[in-house]
Amino acid sequence: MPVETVFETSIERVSILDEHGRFDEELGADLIPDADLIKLYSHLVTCRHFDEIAFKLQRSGRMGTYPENRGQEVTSLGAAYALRKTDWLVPCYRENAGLFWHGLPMEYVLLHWMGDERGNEIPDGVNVTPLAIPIGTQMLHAAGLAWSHKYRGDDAVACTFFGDGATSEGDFHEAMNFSANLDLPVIFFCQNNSWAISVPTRIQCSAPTLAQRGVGYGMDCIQVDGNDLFAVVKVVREAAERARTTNRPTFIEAITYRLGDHTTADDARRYRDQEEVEMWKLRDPLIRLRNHLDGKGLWDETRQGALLEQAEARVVDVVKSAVEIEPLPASDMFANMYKAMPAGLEEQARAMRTCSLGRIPGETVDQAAT
Amino acid sequence: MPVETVFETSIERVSILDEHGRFDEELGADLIPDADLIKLYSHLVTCRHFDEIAFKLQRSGRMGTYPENRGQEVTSLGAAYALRKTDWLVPCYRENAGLFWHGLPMEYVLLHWMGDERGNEIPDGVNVTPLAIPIGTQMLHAAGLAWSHKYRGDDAVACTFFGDGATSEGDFHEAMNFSANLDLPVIFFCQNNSWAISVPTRIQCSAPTLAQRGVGYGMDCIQVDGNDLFAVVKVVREAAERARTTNRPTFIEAITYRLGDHTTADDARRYRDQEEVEMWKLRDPLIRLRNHLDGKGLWDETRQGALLEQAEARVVDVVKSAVEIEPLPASDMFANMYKAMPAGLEEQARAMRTCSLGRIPGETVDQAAT
Amino acid sequence: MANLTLVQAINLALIQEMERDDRVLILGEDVGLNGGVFRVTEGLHKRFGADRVVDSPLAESGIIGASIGLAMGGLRPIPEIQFEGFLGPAYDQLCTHAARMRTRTRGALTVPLTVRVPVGGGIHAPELHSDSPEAIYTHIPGIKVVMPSSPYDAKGLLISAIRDPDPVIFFEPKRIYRAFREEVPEDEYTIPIGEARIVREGGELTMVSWGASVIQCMNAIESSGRDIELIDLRSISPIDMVRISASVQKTGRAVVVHEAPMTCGVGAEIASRIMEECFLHLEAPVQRVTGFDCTMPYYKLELDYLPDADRIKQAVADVIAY
Amino acid sequence: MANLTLVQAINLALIQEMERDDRVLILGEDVGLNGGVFRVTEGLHKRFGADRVVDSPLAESGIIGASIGLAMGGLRPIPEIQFEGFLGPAYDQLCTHAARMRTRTRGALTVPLTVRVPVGGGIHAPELHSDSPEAIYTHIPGIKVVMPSSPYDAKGLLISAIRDPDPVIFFEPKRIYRAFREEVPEDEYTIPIGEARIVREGGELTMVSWGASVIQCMNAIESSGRDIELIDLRSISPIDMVRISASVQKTGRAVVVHEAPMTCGVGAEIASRIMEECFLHLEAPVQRVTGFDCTMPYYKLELDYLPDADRIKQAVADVIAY
Ligand SMILES: Cc1ncc(C[n+]2csc(CCOP(=O)(O)OP(=O)(O)O)c2C)c(N)n1
Ligand SMILES: Cc1ncc(C[n+]2csc(CCOP(=O)(O)OP(=O)(O)O)c2C)c(N)n1
Ligand SMILES: [Mg+2]
Ligand SMILES: [Mg+2]
Repeated sequence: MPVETVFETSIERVSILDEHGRFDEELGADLIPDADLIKLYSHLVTCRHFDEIAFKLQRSGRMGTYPENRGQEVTSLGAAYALRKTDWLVPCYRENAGLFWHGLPMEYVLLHWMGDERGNEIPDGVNVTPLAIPIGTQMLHAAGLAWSHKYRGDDAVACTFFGDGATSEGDFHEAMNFSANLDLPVIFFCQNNSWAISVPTRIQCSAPTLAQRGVGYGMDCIQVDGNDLFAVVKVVREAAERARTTNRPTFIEAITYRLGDHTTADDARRYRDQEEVEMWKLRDPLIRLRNHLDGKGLWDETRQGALLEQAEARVVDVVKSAVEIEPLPASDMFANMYKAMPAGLEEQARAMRTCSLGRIPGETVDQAAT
Repeated sequence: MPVETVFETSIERVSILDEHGRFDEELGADLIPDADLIKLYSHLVTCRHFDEIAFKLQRSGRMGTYPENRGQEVTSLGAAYALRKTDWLVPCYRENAGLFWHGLPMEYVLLHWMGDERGNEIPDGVNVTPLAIPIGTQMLHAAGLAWSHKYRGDDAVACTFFGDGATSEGDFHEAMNFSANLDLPVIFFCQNNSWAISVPTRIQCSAPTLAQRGVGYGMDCIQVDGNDLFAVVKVVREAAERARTTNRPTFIEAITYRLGDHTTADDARRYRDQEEVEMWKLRDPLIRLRNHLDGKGLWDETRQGALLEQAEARVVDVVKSAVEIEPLPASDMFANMYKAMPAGLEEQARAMRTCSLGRIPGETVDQAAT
Repeated sequence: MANLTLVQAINLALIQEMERDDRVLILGEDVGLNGGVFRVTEGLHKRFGADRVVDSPLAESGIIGASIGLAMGGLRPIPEIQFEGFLGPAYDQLCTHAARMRTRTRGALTVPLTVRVPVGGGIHAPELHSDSPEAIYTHIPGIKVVMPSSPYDAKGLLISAIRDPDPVIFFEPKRIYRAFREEVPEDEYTIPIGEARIVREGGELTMVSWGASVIQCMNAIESSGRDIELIDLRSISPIDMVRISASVQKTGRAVVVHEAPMTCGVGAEIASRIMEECFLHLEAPVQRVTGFDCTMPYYKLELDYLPDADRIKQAVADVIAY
Repeated sequence: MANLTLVQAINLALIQEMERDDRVLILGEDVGLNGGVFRVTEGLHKRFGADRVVDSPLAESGIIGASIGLAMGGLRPIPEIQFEGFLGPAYDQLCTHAARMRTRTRGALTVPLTVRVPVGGGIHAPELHSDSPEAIYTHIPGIKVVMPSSPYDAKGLLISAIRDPDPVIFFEPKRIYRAFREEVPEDEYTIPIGEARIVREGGELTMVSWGASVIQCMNAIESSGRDIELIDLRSISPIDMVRISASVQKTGRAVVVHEAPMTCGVGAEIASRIMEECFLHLEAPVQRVTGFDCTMPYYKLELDYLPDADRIKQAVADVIAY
């Protein structure tokens, strides 16, 4: 045949609890037990409060730049809930809810943004990598981490989070391609929040969906309502199952929205319409879930009040431990450069002056460099 | 709808003169006038002979590493024929036939592989970039070149060539993404020759086609029989037309095969079966075209004999001018580092010794560094 | 004359060059509507339109690689890389192509682009927003590297960079983007790439620095009360050894100050050349006051990492006491 | 004891470390069935299987980025980058992650990987197959850089690199892959990273070099008939200043030789430190014999670019005559 069709595909979009509160019983039934639902909602509320406080810490000069998570909490939380503690979360920087659920202590995120490496000193047994500042670079680490488990023969998977903008980086392509072609159990979780700082998603991808980014790798890909906890849990569960049983990766595009500025250093009014923001506020995942719980009679104002009190108390402690942590000695910057500190560096650390100047003139080499 | 289809697509494959010599009149009619067909075939035979001689030059120690083009000649030639002299060809290193057709003097390619930059000193008016050694990097230049024409408002396009392996590089992704999202008139011409040195295409892409690499960018993409001159001309014409009129890029996967080793430094017997090679020898694009010409009564043995003589004579001259070119003075390495040579470099060039040593001890700075 | 910050001086230079030459265009992340995360391209999108001030996809190799093509196509692209920490993905395009195209093609194809990159520490930014990679690109032949330390130099150097027929990396010390204002002529002027500036004459010791460190040097010199000659390199590649050597042959002592780690930093090159060219004049080894040989720490410790007046003064004392 | 080439010594070290530790795996382009384009991994695919000797997609950033993940996951990946000219695409992953992960996480996550990279010129290869980027990675804190000049050192250094808890770039001077053979012990042994080797003792002048240039230095020394002490750095980062300074304090004269361009090359760092540590002992400025500050030319001129015995001898003469 002179012109024949050699490939066909389609992309599907999953929604269970939609923005109008409609719940799809068929897909949604026993996806999440009520008890867990309450835990998850409570966690979301606590994380939202944490986010507000973190923002205030920056504004009051007690913390550096901070990227608000507001509006996107359900994406990473749904994923974390659908995964196991033995799985890896490889985040960007807007996944607090999922990271905390997976076991990262809350104060770590504050310490990170307070310019303190202790915020990255991940406790043993918490399978999380540090917040990734260079966009797009962490997905390859997820590929390697997933590979290390496949190599060892256990069935842990790695789920990496990133934004719409990150999908423009070459490393995204290489991570997708490695995972697809070497059969690595990775879940690529893209949070399409419409913006990369001031740049709209269409500049990052002019295709009708970001989900179809997976097609070129022969990868399963799917689009999901990222503000719908149920839908996120469902697609991540399926992706995790696929990864565990077949080592095949999955690309997930979750449609969500960044309700705040890009970071505290940004002013989104310069480049986006307030109407758009207002429209998305109505799709706030927390409100949606709260209404659902109310509808099921699982929640009410009293419970909400109690929860808020707990959340405030919890975050107060977290802030306290981050703000009151003992100061870092300047020498700390040398301490972890290598497992064993080389002589030259040791000398710089001793003098806290460059090696060039650290030596008393005339001092002989052997004293100095050994 | 809880699960809805949000995107559908398919990939088509175009073939006009197939491996069995069947010619599709509908698509093929008046695609290429007979006179041009003879020119193109003659060019192919000359390029094949050039390729054989280049190989011998390396084997006889008169030239460095050389990548045989054998078996892939029709891809770049069909593209060059379908384009205009004002368009850019941005090659990798297996596109001699197309580059020569576009105006690059044959001896340039020999000089390049003889380790002589004069092989890259592209003559004015020949819109070709130098052979690209770092895989995958040149496609971004094609995007920029195409952009420069769009910026100026003329309708020239850029066609960049690369292999299956190149599609694994991050720069490939970024070039595709830039072109699709910024509407750049680029043609991405992938020559899928089954191998990247010793690595089979499935390690570069586990999807059923490479053509679908374009889907994630919302780019038009198509697969073509790369050993079918007619089909290649047709798809490139359509891509060029699309680029000129809408600034939309196209991704083309041409299925071809590397009949020789990767380069003269390679021994393909280490990693691929001879049967595979033999099978592809039957699909040799030159044989296919020759049979077609014979069938149309446009060609015969006498003509073939005469052509071979011409080709040999031509290549003899080319080799002569490359081999007998005047030697490069060592100082040449400094001559084109900058438009205006900085003082320090000028000094290195003068002394042909590092600046550190170029100075007679005691010589004062002002004599030395100005 | 207008009294401008470094950011404003750069913005003015960009406007004037875009007015003057319509081959000049700007591309990068958030350079359009948003005017850049540091507001350096503020107002340009409105003034010159979306064809000449282009918000690109989030891909540094793409930004530089496409700029190389634009430049080979005869235009004068000014790509912006949002922070020096994100120049890494573009390293390969810069070194394998931008730096080599002229010599590779013996001048047939050239790459007149100017890469603008905010650089350096001291603003309490997140990780990878405070590095100083100038030595990396100074080691690469074929690329020029400049870094102004004042609004006046910023405007003149940027105009030279944009007009330069070869690739130039224009590092902008973000710590002093708005630290102070200076009289900057309205009309265009150029400062030759490759010429250092004697900030302050002196006979006792020669101090060489560039970028934001020049300010630290001034503080050190003023509070030390010593007769020190301060040279602002301005161009890091090529290095103006004529002025440096002339100064050291006069003073016999030298200190080099930069933020980057010491090992294989630009200070090593300058110290070596001073030794080579001024050996018989040197009263003491050239000393380097630099960042330490460790990763720029998160911001709680960044001021302990960066050379400050105290460390510089100590070095001066050491050299003079030698 | 076996009489091996550098390629064979590396191959042997890889086999022994893979036998010893099943966390060790190899990945890269053409490292599998093909045994690498230089045959360094010859036979390993057959011996250890496709799970431990992995042909990867053609993507250097991917190879290093995935290796970082493998290493964080507790394995000991040995990625191969086919030629130093293609290390560029991996520069960002190496500098922003491999080099920083330990200090960023205060040791919670570490990256024990060994990047094998053929390096240097002299084999008449195409463009970007003959460069020497060691200074770039020596400037980056957190990565170690080694380059052997003999089969014996190659085996011992590679084993140390593989066992090192931190990232190491293991540069293999391709010019001497098969240039000569040497007795190499069958059983495993290590050569400490950070220790230079005194190749030859001497009292008149200290010569410092590494990789293939060491051979050029030997030729120069032998034909010069002078009493020169030759130090093979072996580890470029960290630099063994103890041995270098001790030697220069004895000889009072020094020449550093390397293939990379002079400006901001490792020679500048060594010259500066010698000045700092041996100033009062120096009879002449430390001289550098290096590649020129231009792009490594295509191979017709590469031997004019690379430092050879004549240029080295001239430097020695200059220093001694100073
Ligand atoms: C490699 C790199 N380039 C640029 C930046 C600067 N930057 C930080 S966040 C950001 C936008 C990221 O957008 P997206 O990936 O959509 O994530 P989002 O912030 O929307 O969650 C940019 C450009 C960076 N951190 N890293
Ligand atoms: C960035 C880079 N990495 C690795 C190499 C070494 N190398 C040269 S050609 C090649 C394979 C290229 O395969 P493909 O893209 O399919 O082109 P083909 O040779 O098959 O035409 C490799 C790995 C290179 N030249 N550049
Ligand atoms: Mg986003
Ligand atoms: Mg191929």
